[in-house]
Amino acid sequence: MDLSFSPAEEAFRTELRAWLAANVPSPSLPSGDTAEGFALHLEWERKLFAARYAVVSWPEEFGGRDASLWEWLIFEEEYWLAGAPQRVTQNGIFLLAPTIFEFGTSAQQHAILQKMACGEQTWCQGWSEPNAGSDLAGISSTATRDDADDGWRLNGQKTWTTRGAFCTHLFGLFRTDPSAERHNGMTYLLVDLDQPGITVRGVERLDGDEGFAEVFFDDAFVPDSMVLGEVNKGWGVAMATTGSERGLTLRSPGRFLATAHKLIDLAQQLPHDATPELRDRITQAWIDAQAYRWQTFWTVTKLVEGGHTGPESSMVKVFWSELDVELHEIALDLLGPHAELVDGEFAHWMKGYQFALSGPIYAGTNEIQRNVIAERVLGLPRK
Amino acid sequence: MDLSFSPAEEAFRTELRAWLAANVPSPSLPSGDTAEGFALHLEWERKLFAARYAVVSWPEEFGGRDASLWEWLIFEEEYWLAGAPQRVTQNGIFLLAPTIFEFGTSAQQHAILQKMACGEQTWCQGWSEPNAGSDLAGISSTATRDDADDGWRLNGQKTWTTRGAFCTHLFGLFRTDPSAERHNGMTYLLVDLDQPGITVRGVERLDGDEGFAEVFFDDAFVPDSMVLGEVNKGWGVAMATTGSERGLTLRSPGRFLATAHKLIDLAQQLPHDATPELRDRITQAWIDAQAYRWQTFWTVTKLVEGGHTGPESSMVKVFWSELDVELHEIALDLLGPHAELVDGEFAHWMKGYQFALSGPIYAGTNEIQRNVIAERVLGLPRK
Amino acid sequence: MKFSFTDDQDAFHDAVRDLLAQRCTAAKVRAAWSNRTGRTPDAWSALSEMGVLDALRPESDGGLGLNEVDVIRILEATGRVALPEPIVETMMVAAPLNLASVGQSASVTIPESPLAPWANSTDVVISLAADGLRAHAAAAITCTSRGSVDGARRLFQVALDDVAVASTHVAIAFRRGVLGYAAQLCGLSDTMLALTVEYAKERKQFGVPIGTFQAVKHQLANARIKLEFARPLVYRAAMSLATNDPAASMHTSMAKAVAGDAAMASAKASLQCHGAIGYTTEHDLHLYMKRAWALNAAWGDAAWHRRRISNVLLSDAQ
Amino acid sequence: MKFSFTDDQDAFHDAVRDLLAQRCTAAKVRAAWSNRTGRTPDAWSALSEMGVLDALRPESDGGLGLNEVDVIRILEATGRVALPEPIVETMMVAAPLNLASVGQSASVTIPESPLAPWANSTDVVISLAADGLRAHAAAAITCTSRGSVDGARRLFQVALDDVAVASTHVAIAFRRGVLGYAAQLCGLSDTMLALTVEYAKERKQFGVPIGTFQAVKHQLANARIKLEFARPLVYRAAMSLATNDPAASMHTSMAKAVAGDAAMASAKASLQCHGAIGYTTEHDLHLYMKRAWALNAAWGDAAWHRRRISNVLLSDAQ
Repeated sequence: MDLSFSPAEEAFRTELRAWLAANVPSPSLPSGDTAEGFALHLEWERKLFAARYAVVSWPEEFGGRDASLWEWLIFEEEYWLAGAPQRVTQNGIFLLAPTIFEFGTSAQQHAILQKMACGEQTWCQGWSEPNAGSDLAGISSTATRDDADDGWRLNGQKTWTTRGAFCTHLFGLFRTDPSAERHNGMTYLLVDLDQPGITVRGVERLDGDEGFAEVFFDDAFVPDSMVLGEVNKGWGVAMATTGSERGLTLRSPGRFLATAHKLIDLAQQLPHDATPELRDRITQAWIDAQAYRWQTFWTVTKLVEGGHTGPESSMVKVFWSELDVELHEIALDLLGPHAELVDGEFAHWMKGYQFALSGPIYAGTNEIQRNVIAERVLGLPRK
Repeated sequence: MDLSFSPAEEAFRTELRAWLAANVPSPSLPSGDTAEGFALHLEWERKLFAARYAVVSWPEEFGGRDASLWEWLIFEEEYWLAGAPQRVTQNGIFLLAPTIFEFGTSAQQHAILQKMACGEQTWCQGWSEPNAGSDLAGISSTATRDDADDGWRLNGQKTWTTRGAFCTHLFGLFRTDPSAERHNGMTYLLVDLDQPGITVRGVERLDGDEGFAEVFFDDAFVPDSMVLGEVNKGWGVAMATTGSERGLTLRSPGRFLATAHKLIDLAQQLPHDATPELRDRITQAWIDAQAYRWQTFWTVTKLVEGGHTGPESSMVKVFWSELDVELHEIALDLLGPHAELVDGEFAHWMKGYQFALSGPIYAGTNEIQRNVIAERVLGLPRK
Repeated sequence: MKFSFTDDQDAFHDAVRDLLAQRCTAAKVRAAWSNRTGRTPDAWSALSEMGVLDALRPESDGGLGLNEVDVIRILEATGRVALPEPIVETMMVAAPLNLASVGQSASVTIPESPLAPWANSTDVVISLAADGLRAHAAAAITCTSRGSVDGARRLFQVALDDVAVASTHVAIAFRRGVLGYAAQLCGLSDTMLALTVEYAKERKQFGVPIGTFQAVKHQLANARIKLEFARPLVYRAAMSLATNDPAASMHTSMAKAVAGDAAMASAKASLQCHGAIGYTTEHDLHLYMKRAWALNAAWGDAAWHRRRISNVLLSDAQ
Repeated sequence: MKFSFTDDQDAFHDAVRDLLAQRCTAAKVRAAWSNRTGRTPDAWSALSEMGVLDALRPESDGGLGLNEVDVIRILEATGRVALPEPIVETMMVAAPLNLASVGQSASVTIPESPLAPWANSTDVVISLAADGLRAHAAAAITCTSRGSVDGARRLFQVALDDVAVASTHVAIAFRRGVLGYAAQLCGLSDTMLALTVEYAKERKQFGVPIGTFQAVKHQLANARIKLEFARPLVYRAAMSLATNDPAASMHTSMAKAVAGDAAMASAKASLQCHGAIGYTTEHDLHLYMKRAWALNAAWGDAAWHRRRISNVLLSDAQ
């Protein structure tokens, strides 16, 4: 057991910290989930890319630094601690990219990855449909073979597509075998949203931002070159990476460590006897952020040593999503009458609370995750 | 709305309080869930009966005072506040008696009720069986017609029979129609345990007392006169009273008000800065005890005005059982290293904690109650 | 002991409930989010005509001369529809003390917060301060707009001059306001749970309505239990105010604490059971949820009121 | 960064685990409840022979010269079987500081409590006091028996005379003890959850195994999550002690707090999912559950350790 970072890792942290101190925008950018804010965030992404901080863990040829998982965790800790902007590219770089690295052809990798990393292509997810939320296997959007054009014709609708109104591309599952059911007969497609057969309608999210979109497909086209993995085997492609080492990238501990720090700062800012009853909850939330950090280090060590993660990732998702809600609830309790404000110096807490409330819902509701934990970690019977 | 008690009710309270002050045993009796303690508790019950405090809400002819529900609630508040002994007769007087008042023949009422009230007959429940716990309709013990003796022959096994090792009688459901299934074809029988065909085996409970029993039936006999309600309609008899006005008698608010008082006394006893973090939980638990009191007053007013309670009683059961656990958990946290002790001045908290933990399990697990609330109070679909 | 309402009280409540069902639909609340004042003038004028706003004003001053018990469920009904109006401020704080004239509306600030709801469209702004109670003609004060998470609840930071009026009434005015907010929170819980039950019956996943899943059932049952045990404390506190019970301050704090907790729990369970659809502003849930968040925070949140109670209960501590 | 154990550490742990599986079965723990000392001499002597008790004692003094990381999972394994022995006191407190001789057993009291487990059958009784650390020959002290909810954990209130030994070691001895209890609590959680999963697979109600109900699944999942995030903090605290990390005190308090919470949650979920059968002493669950209650309370419960952390984190408060 060695719980210190190497000199190279510490140097990486030091260099990064200095760069962030010099470059993180102040005041903060407006929300990246609005058209105007999205554009400003893409500017920031280009700056990150230029400094080779956009995708530190990727190979150098695609704009990364070949950074280790440890360096990636350091990056995340420093990034969020510095109060740097949200990553509007995240669904591409954190969710699609690992799948492309694993399943994509070399041509796909070269066509997509660097453009994604520098913000030239922005990717949104196309999983959920009106009747396929928690029950993802209920997808009914279709991709029909178009031999004439060597590709596929898409029809149907995707929904709850985060930042779908601003992105250039979408990745998701479509039914390619109409005779198959549930998890079978779906294909993982990479779709250019800028084409005639596609209509994107922004949907206002809880916090007032147009962060969601509905995407309608009316004979839209995807060429064969944009099929990821095998035709009709899309479910496997989509699932294979969820438990992989990059699965931990959705919400790294760095975010919650930073929020816990901010919460303690907030508590210290208030009259010292204002809320003795909240001390215990503040401390527990801070401990939980530490626990997440060390549970991650434990997992990453296993990965680095050649192991892999499995259904344990469901525990991680429940833990961080509920910790995030708790951190913000404590802050709102500390703020008292100021909690409801969405302007002024404390507004980010109510904004953050609303964002945190999406955590137990998206990426598989926590109810689904708890089923997975019970069945696949504990071994309880499915039915 | 009138939230005061009448002069007669206040007089009842005053007289009762004085009687309790003069008569409640000190030091406390040993646990009534041991053979020795049970005998001492029966002595106490006889004393209560002599003073007409054993069953205040019953008609005078059976040893009661014809007390109103309000007086009964006052009785409970004063009784538990005075630190009076547990009621080892409770499964008879609170659970069986209301059923006998509703379904029993006059002969049954006169044969049983007064003997029950004075502790001459002590009654235990015979519902659960090894394969029928939460799923009460899974009962398989049988009562077979014995025309020769004008009665029924019992075979099978009951379990988790509280104080079964000390009681003289048992009430419960037995299958009388072998062709019927689930809720059908059962009969509510009143069984004398002192007969050759019955074997009672005490089972040690979590807290070390022999509070449970297994009861084995091997051609035991029940005469027709001890069938409560109609043959084969026992399920209806058993269920009809659970939602009735007496359904609230299982655990009245008085118990939890008394425990909340004791908790505050305990907190005041400790150094005043010992546990600032626990203040919020102490206060919330105290408020919850108050909330239970007023929710009961609300319900009782409805009953007195001719209404009746329904599935709302499931909310009550979840509420008091989880409040009881919380009250004791806070006490254990206050006690710190003394929490584990089962002797000395604080021992009753660990003893009480163990008892409280049975609350979410017995009388229908809280999981079952929550299903009932969801389906019958909120109207969510069963399947 | 009779812990229930009279037929007259029932009738008054039912009339107001029916009126609000017409005049304060979800569509009208939604419209208020984007109108100038955030308010629903139709509903307000109807309430005024019915005498609701002046229910607690003495009859000699042109009111109905009713008490807190008479109106507590009316306030609950205004919560149930998320009425975007200063009803608590006007009916509970201003009218009983004659701090606004008949027909006038009022906004109120409390010592802990300079935020006055709808202060740019009310006739009077009242400040409750530790040392006194002050009423100001709205025209005479300076309002700075602040954003509430609830888009219909227009907040203003007000700078007030110092004209003490009746310091002995500060405590009673504060309790009435707290009680009013507590009642509204109960009504909001009702609506959120009702919306969610309807959704859970209809929404299917894995081939069945999601309302058949125990995980959904139990979340909603838990919220419903909280509401069941909150409401009686709210009604009890109303009676305490109506009868000048010496423990009225404790009782109103208990009411606000439990009603706030129940509403926060109802909001959280409702959002979770709705899933993504509840996370959009296209669905009505957010109208009620955001009001619940705002009203829980205002006039002392649950933790704040528990602390007041702690200071009485645990006298030797802190 | 390498947050995992070495092959040697794994091998040592596995050997002890296998030994305990033989020598400390549930039946043997149950037997200890009614024997004279509450202990399991077979297991103890085997651990002594393997050198486990003296693992942290310097090699020069006849020990194995290992550190806290080397033994942390061994302590966890002793928790997993609810070993009724003063292993934490002997191995973590007495041996490293040479407060007992090789082969001797020790009992320990802390400033917050005069209760010493198994003090009538150990060779040495050590008291950690604010102003110093004292070791006493067991024969020289007066023991008054006290009852623990855990029948194998024999407690004694000890009256000790005053012979200070090495005050600078009080803090380190305390941390080692806290860490040992934290590790045992993790092991106990493991066992309680494993027992419950087995039961929930087999026990049928309503025609299906109760483990298929979401209400059962989610309760157990919640406890399992707590354990998942507790264990790494326990291992991290072990490393902090092994490397004299300046934050070792924080780390051990965090470990005890989260391990205690996880064990309490595991106990509660396990009992609830077992139902009445778990509420009897005939079922083994209670052996582990009561140990969990006792060890959570001893050496500072979760709330107490969080308070220590609060005092560092929230420096200007209180």
